[in-house]
Amino acid sequence: MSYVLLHAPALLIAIPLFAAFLTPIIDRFSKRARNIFVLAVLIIEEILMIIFAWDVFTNGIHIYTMGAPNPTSTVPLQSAVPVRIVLEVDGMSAFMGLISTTVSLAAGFYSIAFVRKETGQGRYYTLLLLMLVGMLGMEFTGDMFNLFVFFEILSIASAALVAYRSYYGDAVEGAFKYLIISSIAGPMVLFAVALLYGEYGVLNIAALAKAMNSTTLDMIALVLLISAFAMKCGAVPMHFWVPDSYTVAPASITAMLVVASQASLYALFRICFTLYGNTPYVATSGAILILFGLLSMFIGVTMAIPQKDIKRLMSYHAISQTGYMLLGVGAGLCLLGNPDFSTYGMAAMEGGIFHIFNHALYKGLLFLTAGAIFYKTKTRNLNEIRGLAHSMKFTTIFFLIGAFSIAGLPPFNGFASKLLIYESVYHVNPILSIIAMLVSILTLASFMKVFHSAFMGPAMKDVEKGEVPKSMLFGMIVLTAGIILFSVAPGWVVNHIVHPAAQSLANQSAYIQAVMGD
Amino acid sequence: MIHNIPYLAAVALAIIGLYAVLFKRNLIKIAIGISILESGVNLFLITLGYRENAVAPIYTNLPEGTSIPEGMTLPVPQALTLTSIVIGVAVLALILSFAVKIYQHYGTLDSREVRGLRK
Amino acid sequence: MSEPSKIVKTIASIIFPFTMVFGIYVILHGHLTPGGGFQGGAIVASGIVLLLVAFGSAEIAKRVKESHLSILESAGALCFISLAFLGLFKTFFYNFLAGSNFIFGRIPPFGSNPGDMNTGGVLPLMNMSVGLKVIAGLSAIVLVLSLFARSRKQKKR
Amino acid sequence: MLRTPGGYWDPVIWLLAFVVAILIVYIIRAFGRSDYKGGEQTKPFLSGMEVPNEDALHVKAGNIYWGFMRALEGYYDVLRRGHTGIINDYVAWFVGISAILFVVFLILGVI
Repeated sequence: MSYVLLHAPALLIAIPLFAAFLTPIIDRFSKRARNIFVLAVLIIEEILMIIFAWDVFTNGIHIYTMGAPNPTSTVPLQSAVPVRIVLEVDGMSAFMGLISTTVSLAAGFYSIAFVRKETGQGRYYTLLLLMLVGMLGMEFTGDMFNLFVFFEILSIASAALVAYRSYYGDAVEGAFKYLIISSIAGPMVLFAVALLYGEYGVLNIAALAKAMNSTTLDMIALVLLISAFAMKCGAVPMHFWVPDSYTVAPASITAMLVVASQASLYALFRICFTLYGNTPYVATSGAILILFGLLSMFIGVTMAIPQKDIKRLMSYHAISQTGYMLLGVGAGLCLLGNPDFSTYGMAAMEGGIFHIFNHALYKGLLFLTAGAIFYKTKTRNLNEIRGLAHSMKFTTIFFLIGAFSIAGLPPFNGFASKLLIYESVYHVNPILSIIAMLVSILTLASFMKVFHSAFMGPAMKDVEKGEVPKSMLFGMIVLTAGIILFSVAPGWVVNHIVHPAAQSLANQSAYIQAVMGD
Repeated sequence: MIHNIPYLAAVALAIIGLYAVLFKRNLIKIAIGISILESGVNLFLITLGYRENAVAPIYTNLPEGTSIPEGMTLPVPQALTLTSIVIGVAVLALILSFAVKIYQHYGTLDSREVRGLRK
Repeated sequence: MSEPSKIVKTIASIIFPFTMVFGIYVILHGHLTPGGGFQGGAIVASGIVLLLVAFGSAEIAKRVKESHLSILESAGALCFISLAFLGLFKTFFYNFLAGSNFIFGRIPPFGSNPGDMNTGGVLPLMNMSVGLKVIAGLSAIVLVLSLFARSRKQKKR
Repeated sequence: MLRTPGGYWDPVIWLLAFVVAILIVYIIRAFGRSDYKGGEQTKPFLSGMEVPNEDALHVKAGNIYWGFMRALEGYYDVLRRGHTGIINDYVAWFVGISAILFVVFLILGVI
């Protein structure tokens, strides 16, 4: 067991990578074997991640040095800085890894029936696993350049999957926009990494954070990194690609794209908190994150209300909910180093980080229900669908749970994280928490619109009766179980999972010490 | 001054690339712009590792009298550049294949007309 | 598009073997000289592109199937990751062959040397698997893109 | 139980309160006449006009919140004009935001 835990950071990234390239070979022999293989890999990932995350939450940071004689020997004998590729998993990384594996598991189950009629399924599962590799890589890496590499792997795999149903013209269009946006963001990140490398001669995040002395070049790198990652996590006013690509992707992939955006969000937080944690830019970047958060929340939700396409409506909500995370964690970043941090700042960060997990669960669930509706009716237009509650009882229940949770109605988990954000952000500025509550009300309003028009009313005549296939239901059950678990025990979750994550994000010196030794 | 020319060239390439992405309406030209932008960043990386009168950091048939490692260029930026080029190839191939598909569906490559997803 | 002339076809057939040999040389000597899996693979793939230009995509598509290329590509990637997994008794990606006096196991002399193929540990093996992947991948990309363009032309007619 | 800076949140207590509220509602309902089976009063009433069939009564998604959107027409016009759907504009927003962030950091760095 200790052997597996020691190698877990590398194994978690390597197993899906290996499986991704094995999938097309198995696909040639048997479709059924391929499905079982992919699901087995996703389940192994989930179990390994839970065990590993529990170890990280209780025992602290895990370090893994690739290719070294010993996984923990980060700094070689003759050198003063780490030159090897280092994976560094702290509470926040493990927390994000848990989200990624959970949602991929649900998306994997859902896909079995959802894409059964399509061609090229071997490639679909290859790219699905590569997306998981990209996300876990971004979250576990302790190295700026590998952050860029995994960022690009994630972008390429996601773009190819968005265009999976390429017989729809708009699917290719959405994928094209997504890819152009990521391939602009990618070189900008690389440019920032090159600036940092040229200045300090190292690529390791911990070594860079230790050497950081806040020159103008560092400032330019920070600007490039913040704007590139903020664009990739869908912050207003750089959110235009989000509805375009989320709408046209297959529903299981849209759920994955939500988590992929959150991997960029993680990179944004990691850079602001850890890389630039002891520079004078902290308060300014915190204020910028709060501003992005406010804009995202408000514009996202108001753009969602008039939408007629069910998935487009939900993708505007994804933008809006990302605003809550930016607001909560940005408030924590603003208060970093303040005496108030231990009370309100920490609570704000806990709220924002808890919201990341909640968002992945309920938004993933909502996108999967939207996919179930599309599977039955072959349309996403809300004007054309009605009365689905007559035949799709389980989907209706799942949709209601997701909708109540996203709207922050008690007793669901969305309420718990939003409550933390409202209360703590109120001490930064009361206006912030008033806007946050208003956005929550508008969210409820627009989901009532979806519920009324899609599920209520007389049944549709030209739609075959019955529920969606079992594998799709099971994918939704995985996420619903997560929502119910988090709803019933928010205190336990915050104390044992969210608090270590927030703590490790705020504690820059521990992150540096784990790699640099002293 | 003469040492700064590669940096200026890198920034100029990046700006040309961004210009193409911002103002050219043809999807293929946007792909070309992204390619130029990537070349600018790659040139910047390579320039970071350059030392004057230095040779490639390879021991095979190293010229006699080269001081190790002062007489060699830095190998790390070159490795980074190579990785970035590989990623660039993959991105470019994907963009071009999307452009072909878009042309099949929409019958145009004008970015002002490729917006069926608006609203 | 008219058929390329006989000169193009003849020159392409003459140059193709040399391109192959050069590409494979770059792959095999990746741990000694500038080059490696990606560069060599790109050279070999450019040889295949040369054939594609000279003889037309239909002719090539008859002999090389895209599905076979993607299997080859997966095989290359699998070899690479398997080599990384084999180092797992110490760490992932551990170079277990270097200094073992087994294949590619000699320790290279420090400083200037004429180059010894039998060094580098798993690096030459990884170069080969990356080379395989890049050859298959780039050829598949070019082949598919050219077939795309052809299918469109037929639709127009 | 989740401790927040100003108090606490416990879904179990909330659920208990919810169950109690439902019990009270049920008790009040039990005071009603059990022999009442509905009739004229439970039918939809449309100012005395004839009630159309169920299909026509269903409000379509495009018509929900019509008044809300009408009231905020100016705001939505500005937003709609921003969402052009042209890829060049998407990149322009990115470049513009980067430039603004640069200026912000430059000013705050000088101070």
